[in-house]
Amino acid sequence: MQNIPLTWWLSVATALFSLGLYGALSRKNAIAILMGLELMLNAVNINLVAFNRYITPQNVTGQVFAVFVIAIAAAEAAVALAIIIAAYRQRGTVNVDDLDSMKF
Amino acid sequence: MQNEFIFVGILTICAILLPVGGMGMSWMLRPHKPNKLKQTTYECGLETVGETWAQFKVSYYIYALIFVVFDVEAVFLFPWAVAYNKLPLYALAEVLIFVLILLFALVYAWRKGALEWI
Amino acid sequence: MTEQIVFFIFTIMVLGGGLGVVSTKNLYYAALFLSLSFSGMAGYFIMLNAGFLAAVQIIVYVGAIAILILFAIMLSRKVMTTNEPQTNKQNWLALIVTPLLYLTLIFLVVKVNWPVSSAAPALDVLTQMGAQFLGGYLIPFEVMSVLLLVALVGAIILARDVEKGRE
Amino acid sequence: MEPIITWLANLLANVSWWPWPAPPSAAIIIWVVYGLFIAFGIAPLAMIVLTWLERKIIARIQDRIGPNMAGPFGWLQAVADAIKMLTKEDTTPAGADRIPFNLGPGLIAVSAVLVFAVIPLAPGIIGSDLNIGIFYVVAVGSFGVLGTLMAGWSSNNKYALLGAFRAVAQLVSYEIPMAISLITVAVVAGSMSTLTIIHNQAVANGGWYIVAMPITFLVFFLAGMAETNRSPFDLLEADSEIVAGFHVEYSGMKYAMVMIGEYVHMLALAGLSATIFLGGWRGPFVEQLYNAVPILGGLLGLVYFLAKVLLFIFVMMWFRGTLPRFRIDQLLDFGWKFLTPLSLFNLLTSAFVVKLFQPAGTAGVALPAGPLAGFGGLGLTSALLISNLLVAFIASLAVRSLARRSRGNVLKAVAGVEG
Repeated sequence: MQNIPLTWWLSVATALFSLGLYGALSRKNAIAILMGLELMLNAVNINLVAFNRYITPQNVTGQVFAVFVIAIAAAEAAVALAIIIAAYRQRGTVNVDDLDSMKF
Repeated sequence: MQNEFIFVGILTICAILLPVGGMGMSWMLRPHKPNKLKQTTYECGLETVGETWAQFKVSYYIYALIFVVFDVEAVFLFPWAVAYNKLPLYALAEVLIFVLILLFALVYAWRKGALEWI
Repeated sequence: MTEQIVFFIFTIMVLGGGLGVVSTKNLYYAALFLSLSFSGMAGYFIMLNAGFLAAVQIIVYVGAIAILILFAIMLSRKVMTTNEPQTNKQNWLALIVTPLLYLTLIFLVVKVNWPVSSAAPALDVLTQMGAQFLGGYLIPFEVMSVLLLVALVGAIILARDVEKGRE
Repeated sequence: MEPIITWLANLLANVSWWPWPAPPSAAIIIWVVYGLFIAFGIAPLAMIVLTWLERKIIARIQDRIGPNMAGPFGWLQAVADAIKMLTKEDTTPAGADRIPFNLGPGLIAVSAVLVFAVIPLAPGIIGSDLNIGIFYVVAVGSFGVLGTLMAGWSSNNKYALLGAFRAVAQLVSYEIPMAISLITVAVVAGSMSTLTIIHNQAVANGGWYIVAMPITFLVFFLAGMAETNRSPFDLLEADSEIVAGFHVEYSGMKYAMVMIGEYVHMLALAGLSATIFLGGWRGPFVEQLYNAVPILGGLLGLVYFLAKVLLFIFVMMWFRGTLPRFRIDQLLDFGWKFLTPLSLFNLLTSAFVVKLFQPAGTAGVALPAGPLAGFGGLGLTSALLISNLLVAFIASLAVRSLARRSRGNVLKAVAGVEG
């Protein structure tokens, strides 16, 4: 296990976080933005579990947090996609640039 | 790395070899004579009308949605089930609350008619 | 050595999947790349002594969220075309900002002297986790069920009432 | 696996002619052999034997003979079918997404094969005794759902797409009751490892779980049948009504992969049911014989296990021969409005009963014993049985009152139309 230093995990998580951020910032489609957000949450999970394994291997607090993050990501995705579907049905678009008025 | 998962990795590789090997072998043995008629969409001999991406009703999404909620619930209950023997009685009470809240979610979906396939 | 090879395989899955998600024009492919990335992450969790979390990752992300995203893509399919650009006007800004962020974070990661412990990993992960859910993290645990309830109610109202309005 | 690994390690220790610098460890060799055995032995064999068996059994139920020309009892028919699939031309529809179209069936087959990692075939023969055993089973099932969706979506056929969406709605609906009944098992066994579950089903510990938890078993088995798309839940395939569901565009070897996925999944479900509820390889004399002569004990355990698996397979085919198909709304109603609440209530009552019989704290945990702990394993089994039957009785009352109400509504509506 100690063959792989902690920084490797952190670098991968950082790269994934940046990719997710780029996706969330640059995409037009709301579903694609949501996918970017999911990537970012996953990058955070890698960090949590890696820290848990390397710094406090005796307890599992990091994993407990990761489970909570995953659960919240699921709830977030459910509601976000419902909003996207509602917006699509009302406005006929899922392009966030066109969804800029507060009132339908 | 955890030892007991090594076999899962080995089995995954073997299992991937099964379709790869099967399709590869069939690719070598089978005839390749595609023509336009063969490659049309199969609709019992009728011509395809309209585009494939038909509009779907939202009930499919709602079923998937309720599934996600209960899936996450199950995820939380598995560690509880394993630790259950080592926990005092309050473990039961807490999970009772947890499950009852989600049963309320099921009842809500039921009453709202979200579980009706129209 | 073996561990490093396995790590690289999973890294290719995770980062390749992530790259696919943000670069492909076809949202269906993006969702499949997302599943690939999630599966690679499950491999990471196994390497990090979190087998349970790996299974959770597969069940919730690949089995539920990816499916949900595919359903949503299907439902809003009509407006999706793959030939026009999928990026918005801030694309160039994002292209500048994210590499900068990446470099800053990498700088921090390398610079900080992490207090790595060499203790053996916990063996009874599952029992500890169950005990923590019902002990120290009881409030989040219960709030989670309320959150799921609220998410379900909200999503049903959002998705259904619109449908009713169209009838 | 340990006895075999030690045996091979001893064997390898005496080998001096190994050509490579360092021989791979005995465990890796055994695992690779076992993995290849599962993927290339069990999986194709399941397809060949089970299709033949199914055609024979269904034929007998329908008062026919079934395949009888090729070979004795027609068993070569299945082999001939396999060769036909292998050499048949494989067409890809014009507008299909080629890569996901090819990946989908593979993913379905892989997800079914992976289940076998945690199923013990005989004492000492298990791929890997994961501590998340039955949770792992739920997890690898998720890949099958994704494969189904990929297969239907990439075919560029609206019926395949519709079939895939229906299939996924069904698969995800039945994943919940299945997971919750597995949680019930984990509560009673105190573990998710399949070996521990088998160990806890010794007669001294209370016997087979099918006796203690018949309702849990029924929920698990019915949900599992729905997960494997078996009749009466096979409406997404429904070969006598519509042609096929999500795999309508598949032919040749890719179609065979979908079928391998289905039959291996069926075998895995039977194996899991036998492991979790019928004690796996447990049976008279297995343990005594295993302690004396490991090989004979292992063989006897394998025979018991196969007998239990075949029993479940037979029950599944029997269902197919006798029961009519569900409609999609009935199917989803059955999953969500009946099996899910039933399994949740069953989980809670079972957890309560387990608490009553909980032995005093072991190894560092200070816990008072449950009030009925003195009765031991058999007491727990009978109490669980009673609670299960009670839940079943209450559920049947609830179903009756609901059915009466809906019948009353229908009658009222009819009376309104006539009046």
